[in-house]
Amino acid sequence: MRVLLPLPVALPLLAAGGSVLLSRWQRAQRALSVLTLVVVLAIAVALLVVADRDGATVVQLGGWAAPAGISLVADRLSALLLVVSASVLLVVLLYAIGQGAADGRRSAVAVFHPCYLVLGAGIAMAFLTGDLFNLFVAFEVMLVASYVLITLDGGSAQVRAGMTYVVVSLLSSVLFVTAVGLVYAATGTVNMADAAGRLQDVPEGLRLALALTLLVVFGVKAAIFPVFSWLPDSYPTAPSPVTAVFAGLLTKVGVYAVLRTQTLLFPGLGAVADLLLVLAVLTMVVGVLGALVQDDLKRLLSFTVVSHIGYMLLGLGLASTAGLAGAILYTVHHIVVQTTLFLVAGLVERRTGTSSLARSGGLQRAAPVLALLYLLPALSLAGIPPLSGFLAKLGLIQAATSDGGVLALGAVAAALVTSLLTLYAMAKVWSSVFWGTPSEVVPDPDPEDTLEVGTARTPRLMTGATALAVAGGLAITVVAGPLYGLTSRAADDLLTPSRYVEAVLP
Amino acid sequence: MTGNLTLALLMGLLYGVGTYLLLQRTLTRVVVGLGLLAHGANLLLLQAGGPPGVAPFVGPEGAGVVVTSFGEGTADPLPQAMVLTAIVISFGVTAFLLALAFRSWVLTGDDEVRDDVEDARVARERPQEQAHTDPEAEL
Amino acid sequence: MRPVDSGAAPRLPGADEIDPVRRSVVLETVVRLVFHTVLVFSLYLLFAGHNSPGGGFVGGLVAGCAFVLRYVAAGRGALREAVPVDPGVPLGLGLVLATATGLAGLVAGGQFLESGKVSLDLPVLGVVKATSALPFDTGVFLVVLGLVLGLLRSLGAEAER
Amino acid sequence: MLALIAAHGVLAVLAPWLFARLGPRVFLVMALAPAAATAWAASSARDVVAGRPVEQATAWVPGLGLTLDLRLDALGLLMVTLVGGVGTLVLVYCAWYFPGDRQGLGRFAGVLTGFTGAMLGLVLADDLILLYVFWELTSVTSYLLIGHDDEDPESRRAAQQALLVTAFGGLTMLAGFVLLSQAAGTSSLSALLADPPSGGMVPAGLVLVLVGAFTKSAQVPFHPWLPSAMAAPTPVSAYLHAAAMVKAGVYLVARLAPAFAVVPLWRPVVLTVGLATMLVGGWRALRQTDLKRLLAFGTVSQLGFLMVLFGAGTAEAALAGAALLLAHGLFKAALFLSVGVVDHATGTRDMRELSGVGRQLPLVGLAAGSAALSMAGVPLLFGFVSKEAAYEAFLHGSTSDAIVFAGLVAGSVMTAAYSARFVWGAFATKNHLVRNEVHAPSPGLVLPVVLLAGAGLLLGVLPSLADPLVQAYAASYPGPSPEHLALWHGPTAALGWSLVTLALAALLFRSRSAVGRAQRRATRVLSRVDADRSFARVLDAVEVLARRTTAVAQSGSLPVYLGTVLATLVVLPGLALLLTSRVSADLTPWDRPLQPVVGVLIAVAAVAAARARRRFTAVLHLGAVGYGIAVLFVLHGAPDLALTQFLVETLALVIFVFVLRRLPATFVRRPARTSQAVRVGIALAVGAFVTGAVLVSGQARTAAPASQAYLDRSLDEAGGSNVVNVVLVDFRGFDTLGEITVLAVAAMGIASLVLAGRGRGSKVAAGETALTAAGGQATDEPGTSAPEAVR
Repeated sequence: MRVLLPLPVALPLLAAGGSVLLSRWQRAQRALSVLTLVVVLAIAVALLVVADRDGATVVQLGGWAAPAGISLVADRLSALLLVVSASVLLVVLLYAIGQGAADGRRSAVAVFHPCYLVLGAGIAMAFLTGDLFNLFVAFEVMLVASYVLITLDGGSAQVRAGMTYVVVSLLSSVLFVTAVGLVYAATGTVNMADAAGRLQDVPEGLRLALALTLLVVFGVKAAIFPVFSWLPDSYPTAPSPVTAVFAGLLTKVGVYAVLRTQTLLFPGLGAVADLLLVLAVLTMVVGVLGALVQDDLKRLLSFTVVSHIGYMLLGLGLASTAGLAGAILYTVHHIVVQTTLFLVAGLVERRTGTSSLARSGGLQRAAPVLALLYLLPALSLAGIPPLSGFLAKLGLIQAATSDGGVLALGAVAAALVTSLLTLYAMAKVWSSVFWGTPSEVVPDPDPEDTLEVGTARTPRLMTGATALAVAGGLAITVVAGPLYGLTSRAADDLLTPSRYVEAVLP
Repeated sequence: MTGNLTLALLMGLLYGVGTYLLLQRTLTRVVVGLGLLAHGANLLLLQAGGPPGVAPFVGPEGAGVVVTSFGEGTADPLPQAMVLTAIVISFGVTAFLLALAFRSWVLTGDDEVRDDVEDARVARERPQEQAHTDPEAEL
Repeated sequence: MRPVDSGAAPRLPGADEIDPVRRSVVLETVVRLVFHTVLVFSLYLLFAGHNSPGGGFVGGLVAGCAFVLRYVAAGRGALREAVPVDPGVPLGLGLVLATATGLAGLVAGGQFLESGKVSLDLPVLGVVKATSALPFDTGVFLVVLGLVLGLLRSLGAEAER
Repeated sequence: MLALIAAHGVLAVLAPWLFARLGPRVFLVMALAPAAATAWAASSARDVVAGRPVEQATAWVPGLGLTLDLRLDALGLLMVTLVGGVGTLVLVYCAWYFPGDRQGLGRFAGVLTGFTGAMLGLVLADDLILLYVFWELTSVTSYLLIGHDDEDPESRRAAQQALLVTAFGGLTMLAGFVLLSQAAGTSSLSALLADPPSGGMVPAGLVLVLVGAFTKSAQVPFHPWLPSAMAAPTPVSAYLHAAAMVKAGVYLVARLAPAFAVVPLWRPVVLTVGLATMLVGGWRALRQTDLKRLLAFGTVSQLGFLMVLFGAGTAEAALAGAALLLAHGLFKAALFLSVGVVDHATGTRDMRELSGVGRQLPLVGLAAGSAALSMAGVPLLFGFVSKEAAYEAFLHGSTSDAIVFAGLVAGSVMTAAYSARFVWGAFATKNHLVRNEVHAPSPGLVLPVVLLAGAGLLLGVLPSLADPLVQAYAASYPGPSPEHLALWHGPTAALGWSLVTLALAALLFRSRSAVGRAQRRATRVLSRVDADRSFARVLDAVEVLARRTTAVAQSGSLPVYLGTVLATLVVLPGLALLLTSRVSADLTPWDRPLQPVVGVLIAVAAVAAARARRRFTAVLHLGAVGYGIAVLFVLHGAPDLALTQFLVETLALVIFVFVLRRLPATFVRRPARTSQAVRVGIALAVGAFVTGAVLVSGQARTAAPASQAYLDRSLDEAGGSNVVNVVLVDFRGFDTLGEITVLAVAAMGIASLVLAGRGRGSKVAAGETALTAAGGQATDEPGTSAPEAVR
């Protein structure tokens, strides 16, 4: 297993380098990307199996024992998220290939493949690293790839959105460096397992300040209230597969970082837990209210991304096994379902030429399959049973009610209201896009750009990839029993940081 | 460790001025602000390793000792390596941001970060009344 | 042949694309003389980096600066002449080289990025010792160089049009 | 049991495919599923009635306490009979109701079958959460069915209203379920009923559950969604909105009442809401002219009636409730289906346009008439039997029982009156109206009506057929078992009241025009509290709230977003630091005397960069700051760093120049959204926070840094004496790998952006990639001509 552990990062990087060299041979690029991600997925599955059976796999990179070298750690949480992200990356890649192949336009593709692979490497790096500074590097790797992908088309909307996105991300990166510096100043180490021990000797007040600084840093990435506003402005402008991956994965990397750092480095800080519950409520409610007033499908979905991050925070704020297990399950569910919805939005745009709710309609008749592909993840997002969203939400609600605190119960109420309003938003979309009088196909506003829209038909690979994603969401319902068992064990690991520390520093 | 007041104040100043510039509309200013912030952050990270010392080179005669309090020893090499990484990363990303500014100039003629159109629409629009019909009203 | 005005001073190839009025003979000459020196110096920095100030970054940046000088002195034509390859090549190669070096450690039975020392008994040079940090640092060098070349070509040369 | 439910699901999924082959006859295939369920239930009836429920348990998510526990007991059997039996008939009816070429009919058949399966699951679930699962599935399928005629905005609106109201109730109920199951330590329904928890959160949980039941069963004030739902095709109304789904709430109350009716809050809440619903529904039904809406309000009223009977918590009332549940399912489905026939045959269902239909469709008229008589509670019909039992249950009790009784009588009077109004409206020959032209309906449409009405008649004459079943349910209540259902109990007070009810109803029907006038006047007064408008008002309020919140939270302005991030930094960690930590006096002004000198220069350059009006000036000052920092690096003992910083700063300046030569020389002066004071304030706070945090965290260090290892091991083990470089390429080579990746991607991105400038209009030449194209005239270059390998 130790041999495999660095590969989810190394292979995509190698392939990205290769992809740059292959930029003239599109087919080779495509094959390389698909092959790499398939291998990474297989490795991730193997890592997960081993992590669940034997506990965390640890590799000291370069053979330098921590804290001198950088440790890679695949515990249950990391491995699980790695599996999910690798699957999602693969499915979205197929979708993107379907979109690109059908478009017959290739100008941006030469950059797309390497960047996409680097994005995957960055995400894997963030999940696996056991080093705070390396986590910063991982974020940068991931982000720089995302900067390029979000501005892939170079249109004025993309550039405007790209500025917002890049500048906000850069600010949070600077703050991340600041936080790493402060942690190093206080502890003399950046290895997280090592720091976990040393932070115990740091005065409570400073620990709190450090915990909150990291929370702000990751909160920006995870789009937590009040630092979420950049997301709905920037995500929707990117091409659909890019938005899909961003919405599904990038915010979750932020959530993962919050989960990891708060439980490992700052266990038992009650003030942070309470704050997280408050932020969870605000994130959920403000996000979903934003979704209700949008006319653009992709923007609407972007607001639901924000809103549903709140659920994950809620689980973390409860700081109990059940709460964390629910949060992790919710993360898994949300990665899959939110990605799927953006893929569907891409298909809608492809068919109708617009993602405006007001300008589309009656798609249920023209594209019954697409209607079904929308309906299932949309209902799942709204938490309609027995879909995955319901199961994850149920876990959180049960955890919060058994916590019984005022904040926790308030959060339950907010979670239920959010659920209802999400359903409202999803029903609005259904009602205006899929029901009603079929609308005219809006011609492609910019026939010169990479993306062809308004073609009134969709390539099979795009639909197939979306169907695969929908099936993945349904699969969560089926395997929910073992999956919840796994997330419970992962949550238990998080609440017992000594396991992590002992695995890294034997 | 003891604190170095000069450096601490300088960092505060760099962050403060950087922040001030960041809250402006023009992308050039924003980039300059980010640059100042990055300088401040790099300084902070370096300073986190403790006071200055001898450059961390080890000769065959043996290793030095990292200084942890005021006195002549070897400067902590880890923050230096981290700062180096941070400098290079922020250079790459800044260059990208400048390319974005260039692209913005190509498209709009300046590098101002405009407000989001859709957000403005949402904020401006009056909520439309829910269509409400009472089938019995005309009975 | 190129329509160089006198042919007396050694000029930079490709520089004739820019307006003759704006050309600076002195600058071009200096750059021509300095260019290779700087490149060699950058290689020195790369190789010496493990033991004295320098390394892949610094080396790559210095090498990049050599091309910056060339571009500044004589414009994009000169740049094109000086760099026959696509900047993507050093970028890709560098990334592949660095990652592959890391993977070599894994293949050799160690950890990812584990360095190995190689002693080669070469015919002319005798025994050469090298650590795997060198190919890794070379990868870094290439990427940095590729970045600078890319910047010169895109934001520099391309943006001129 | 699970297989039966799953069979519905499978058929539902196959429906569109089957429809393509079979046409509307697909409904007959679909009908097999509920028919099988009914048959199975009938075959288990003996055991169930004898008190031996059928049980089946399957694991699902044990960690969340989720199981697929199913259980068929007396109440379940009653409901399965209703759901399966009526379901079968409605599906058969559908096969002839819809024109075969109607679009989306396969989908409709699938959803309707899916609904049947969900309803079946709902009544069989023996687990609270599982019940909720099926509960929401019925809401969703109902949403899709109501909106079936989706080009009609009214139907979309009705669907949305139904969905939101029932989902609201569902979520409330879920919260209640979670509270209840946590109080009981189990979510198993039978365990919960066998050993009901009490105290603590239980009353709160129950109220939440009741809210769910009320929304689903269209109780006041949640009722308006049901009449609106009449936008659905008539078979849907007959099934979902009369016989099956709306009974879910009643079913839930019936399920919980044996154990929880003793909880103090229960009876006042349920009885009040039930009675109010019965009266409001009856009142509104009296003035409807659309036959379906009339029946819908009638359903609301009857649901209130049922709610009262089950909520009372006595065995007698429960017996009456169970009987009425069955009776209502039979007569109301029959009536709805007969409206469908009438609508089908005449093209309208407005009683102001219908005349003489009864004469032309005598069989339908008779069947519907018999169903209406059952609804009115006329002897010889099952409706009468159940109403008698209901009167009996409340005749001999306390004052509160008397009040309830009075309400029941009033409600029943209205029920009988609107029953008459229905028959008159649908089938009577009205002299002032032209007789409708009637197309003969197919037997497939008439048969279900006749069967349903016939069943009501049969049970009315022979109530003993239904008695064992309803008795078995009533036995779940504490107390002596009630009297058997019978057509004739002798000259009891209840019989007397029944006659009074009918007499008053006749009067009410006779004076219908006067009643109509009175109602119109009252409506004008009452419209302010009209629940129908309230729903729209709530939605409006949500919309306004959403818009206002979003306008504030989502300003669309980058400076505001950045300011928010920084303000959050200052407020959260900043405040935490300020409140808890102090900088100790262990400070040194500087480590090297040159530090303050360079520091001042840097500070001056930084401030100058902020004040610059010209772009170049700002950038040059930034460069000065960078070089100053490089000097500080030298002073710190970091030559590599200084070298890198110097080179990077130089290169950065070059790039700035590249870009700035394109941009205007000076900054545009434009009012910013953030005021100067706010900017300065945030800037000062951030600066103060950083200074404070640096000093505090530095002083907190006690342990030696981990980096001593680098000094010790660099030369011998890693073979390098420049420790920083060894850290970069060996100890922490992974960071460096990430870092060069960043550079490589940034380079690609820059090339791609600049290329985008040429992408429009002038198409990129074939074979040209982002990078080569950015290189300019790549195709001119020898050796880089477009390769043929590219398509």
